[in-house]
Amino acid sequence: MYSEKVMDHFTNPRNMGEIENADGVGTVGNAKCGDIMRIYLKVENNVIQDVRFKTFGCGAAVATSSMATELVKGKTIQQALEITNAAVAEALDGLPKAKVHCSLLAEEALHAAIWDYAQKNGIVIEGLEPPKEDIHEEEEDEDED
Amino acid sequence: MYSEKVMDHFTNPRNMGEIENADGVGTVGNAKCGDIMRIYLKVENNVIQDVRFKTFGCGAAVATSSMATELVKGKTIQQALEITNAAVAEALDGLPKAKVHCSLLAEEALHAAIWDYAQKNGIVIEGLEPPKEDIHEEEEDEDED
Amino acid sequence: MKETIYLDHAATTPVKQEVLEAMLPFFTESFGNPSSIYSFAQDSKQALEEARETIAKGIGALDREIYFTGSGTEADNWAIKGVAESYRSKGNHIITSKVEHHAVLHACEYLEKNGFEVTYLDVDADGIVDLEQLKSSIKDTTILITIMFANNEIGTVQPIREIGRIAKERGVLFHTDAVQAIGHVPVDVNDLGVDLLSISGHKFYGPKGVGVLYARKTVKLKAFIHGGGQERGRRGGTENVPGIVGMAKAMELALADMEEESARQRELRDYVKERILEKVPYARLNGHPEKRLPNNVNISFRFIEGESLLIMLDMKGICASSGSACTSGSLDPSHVLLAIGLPHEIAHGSLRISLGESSTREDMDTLVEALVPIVEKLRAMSPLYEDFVKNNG
Amino acid sequence: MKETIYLDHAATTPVKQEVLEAMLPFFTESFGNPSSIYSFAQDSKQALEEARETIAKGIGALDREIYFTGSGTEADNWAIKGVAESYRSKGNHIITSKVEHHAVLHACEYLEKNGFEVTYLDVDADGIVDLEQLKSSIKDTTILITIMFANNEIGTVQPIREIGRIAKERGVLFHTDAVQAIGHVPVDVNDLGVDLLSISGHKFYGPKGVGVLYARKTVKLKAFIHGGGQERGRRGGTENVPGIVGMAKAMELALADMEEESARQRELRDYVKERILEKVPYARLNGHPEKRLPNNVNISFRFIEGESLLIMLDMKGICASSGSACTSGSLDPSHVLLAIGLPHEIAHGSLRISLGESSTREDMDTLVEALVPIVEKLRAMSPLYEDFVKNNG
Ligand SMILES: Cc1ncc(COP(=O)(O)O)c(C=O)c1O
Ligand SMILES: Cc1ncc(COP(=O)(O)O)c(C=O)c1O
Repeated sequence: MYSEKVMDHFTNPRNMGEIENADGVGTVGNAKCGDIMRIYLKVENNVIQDVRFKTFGCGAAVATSSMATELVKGKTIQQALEITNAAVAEALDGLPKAKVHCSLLAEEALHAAIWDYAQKNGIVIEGLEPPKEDIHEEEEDEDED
Repeated sequence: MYSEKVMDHFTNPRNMGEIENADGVGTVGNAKCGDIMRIYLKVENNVIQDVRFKTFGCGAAVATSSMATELVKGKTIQQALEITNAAVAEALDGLPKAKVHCSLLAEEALHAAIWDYAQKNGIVIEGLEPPKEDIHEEEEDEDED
Repeated sequence: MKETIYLDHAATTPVKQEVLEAMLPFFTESFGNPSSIYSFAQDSKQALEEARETIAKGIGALDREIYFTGSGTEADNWAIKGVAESYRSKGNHIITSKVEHHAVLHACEYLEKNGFEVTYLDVDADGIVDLEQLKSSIKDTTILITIMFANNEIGTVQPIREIGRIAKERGVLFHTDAVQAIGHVPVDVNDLGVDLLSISGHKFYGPKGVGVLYARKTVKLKAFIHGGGQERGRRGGTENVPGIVGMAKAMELALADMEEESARQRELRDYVKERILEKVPYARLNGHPEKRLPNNVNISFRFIEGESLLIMLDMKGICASSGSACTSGSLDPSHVLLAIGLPHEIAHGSLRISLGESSTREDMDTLVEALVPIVEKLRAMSPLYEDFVKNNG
Repeated sequence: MKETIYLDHAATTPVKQEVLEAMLPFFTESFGNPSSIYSFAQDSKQALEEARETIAKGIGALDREIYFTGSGTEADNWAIKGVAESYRSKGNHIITSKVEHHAVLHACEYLEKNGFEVTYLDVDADGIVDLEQLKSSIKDTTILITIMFANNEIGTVQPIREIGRIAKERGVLFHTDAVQAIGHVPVDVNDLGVDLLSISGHKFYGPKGVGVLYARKTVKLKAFIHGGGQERGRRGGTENVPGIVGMAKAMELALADMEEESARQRELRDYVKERILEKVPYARLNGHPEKRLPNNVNISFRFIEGESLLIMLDMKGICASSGSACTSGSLDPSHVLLAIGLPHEIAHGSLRISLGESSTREDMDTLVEALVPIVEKLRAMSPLYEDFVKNNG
């Protein structure tokens, strides 16, 4: 079902954990849908020095969180914001169709953490929107054609 | 499907054939339903001296004709009229449910031949009715319960 | 005991050894439910999807257009009732023919009781549907044409491509019951313009109890059997993995040597038909002489009844079939034989033999040898023959 | 590769060797169509009728009350839609429960779209339907009560006899989906007052793709799949003889040692349940503690999600199941777990293990040993656990 990369990131998640006194924390998703992601950021000079995550969710949710943190580590905030859910999925050698929403969740969690960082530091980042309440709203998965 | 007796009478039908100048001939059934039986009688002093049949129909139709002729041979007309379709079926060790109508046909063919004999000789036999046009009319086989 | 000569392949076929072998692991070893997520169930899931691919390829369809069912009958019911339900807002008229299998006819009759209007097209003396009547029957409310690919009794193959063209021109969906055609004649849904198509595994050396409904991706297909999310949410029920794998294997094998094998059977078919018509008077071939399944011979013998004939052949070890009502316990003979214009008594006296991969020329000779005296014997018993001889002698 | 510990018998079971052996002759040798009249087909016909007898006897029914289907799902659909159609003139109200299998729920929802009214009974925290609500829901227009025998997720066994009594008193037909019950608990249709009952072969070591609908002879049962005259004209389609023979054999074997084997599994069930609840904090048993299938354990682990749990168990060679939506690609967790009142996040973290004849005490120990560190690992990753610890620590 999952690619080897997904399984690797699921079983050996990178950057799993918390950051005490993080510069930014974002939590997205909800328990109703079965996945919640939280991302912690340590930012210095606009660069993501450290990043950690915690995830309640399926294998893909864990793996996308792990991959997303890998992709943004050491990047500037602007670079981090350019990383799309598609990039996360691609870096994992793809996701099953039903699991694409997990990669979206990872993107949203990252944005939420950056938003928090920006809020706390009075920075305005163009194009960055406040985290949505429930990122699943827009999706409907039935393949009626 | 069929009892051994039915198979025996089907493969070695007794009294199959015609009687020239028969004293009574009866033909019943119709091609629509897939069976037609004809019985020939030779009657002397109210006794059935000889009896023959021809049948277009299924295995059960042939066997019941054969058995019916066996049962009436040497009997008086009155005795012959007492032989019911159930008796024919029983003598054959039973018939599949869907084939019971064949035994009815044999009874009817016999009655038709006796009717013909009676007509030709100006005899009135109490209770004997003229042959029906189609003996299948009254039956309906669906087992809706 | 004498050997059995099985000449009833249109009724059912044995499962081929290779097919059975392909099925076996999925009963006892790789028995996982394809919907399960653990790796143990991946074998079943993969086998299921490979089977889907094989079957899709076999009829020129996409994988996602293949839906597994529990029989050819279910596929027919689903196609017809499913389209009826989905397209009811567009219209309530369905066109079929008088020679369809009961799976189609009875599904149509059911719909008639539920507010649908059904036109039953006539067929000509060879069993071919009347295309002019088809064209003139289509109206604004027509939502479906369902015409079988090849007839199970008389073997006549319908002009499917022409029907497909007419259906497309008029914007009407076209379903064909291809249960008897698969493995005998080429079937390509796009080439033929078919929108829905039914298949049954046990007619081409696959297992019983498994079938396929092909539905073009543009067809709005509602579920007929509601349940779990199997078959893309359109047919609930744990998938019959061994059965599906067997059916796919059987189709693969059947298609691999179809051209050759069909040619071989066609030759045997024509040989036995000629021999019978030559040796037995008052006999006629039913169905189209050329546009027919390579394995089907259907002959009516006047003055005799089919069941007696079958029993006597059975006693010689020959398995065949008949359109006589007596074989089914009902009273009316085959609706197909009546539709091609046979009078009742001739319809009752029909014999269908359907050849298979095991059939040989010797089998044909054995059949003819057995048949001739049986027909004679039954005619000698027949009051119809007696009358005929008296009137014509 | 490590050995697989299969603990998902509620999803499907392997076909037993004896069952497969009973089936084999009907694929390649005695492959005749049971409807054919020649003696070669008598083996199939006889096997079919013997299977019918075995199954009838197994549930205390008459032979003629047994109808073979292509799955448990088909049986459920037939029972519900069939009764709906036949009794529509009497009324349009159906009563079911919130914890039924999708085969029942989706059939009911289909009927709702077609003019029927359906009441979905609540269940209590253990998953038992509310009998008072049942009684008060019955009205003049109620034609059917359909309540499952035993739940496939949480194992709760419903008070079938009481429901049967209520149905009888009120003159309403009673259908029960006994797919999970057969072979585990005694089922006698007369004793229980059941009018219709569904069975699926692959849940008790029989083959996939074959099921049974029992319908009491007084029930007006219309065909659902229209076609040939099979199953007394009520279910068209060439009979799946090997499948049916296998299912009957499997039932025979399952019933033969049911008492013993159920007791054995019940003990294992309670053992493993105790051990898990003892070793893993923040865990709860779902379903009724006693009124449950002997082979079902369903436990929710707070703060973690089911699919991750299953994948990690799978990596240890353990096959299990979950009520988490993530296993099915949908977003809502099991309707059953929600119906017993679990909040979403707890429902997502459930694990179902279902034991079978191959299950041993070592398997239970292996499971527990594997489970403890997995739950710990997943909790360490969980933001929900983090919050919980912070708020309660
Ligand atoms: C309670 C219940 N009903 C119905 C079914 C459907 O059975 P099948 O998948 O054989 O159609 C299942 C199993 O999937 C079940 O557990
Ligand atoms: C033309 C045709 N359609 C449908 C069917 C039904 O197939 P099944 O018996 O597998 O349901 C058959 C065979 O019985 C058939 O010959």
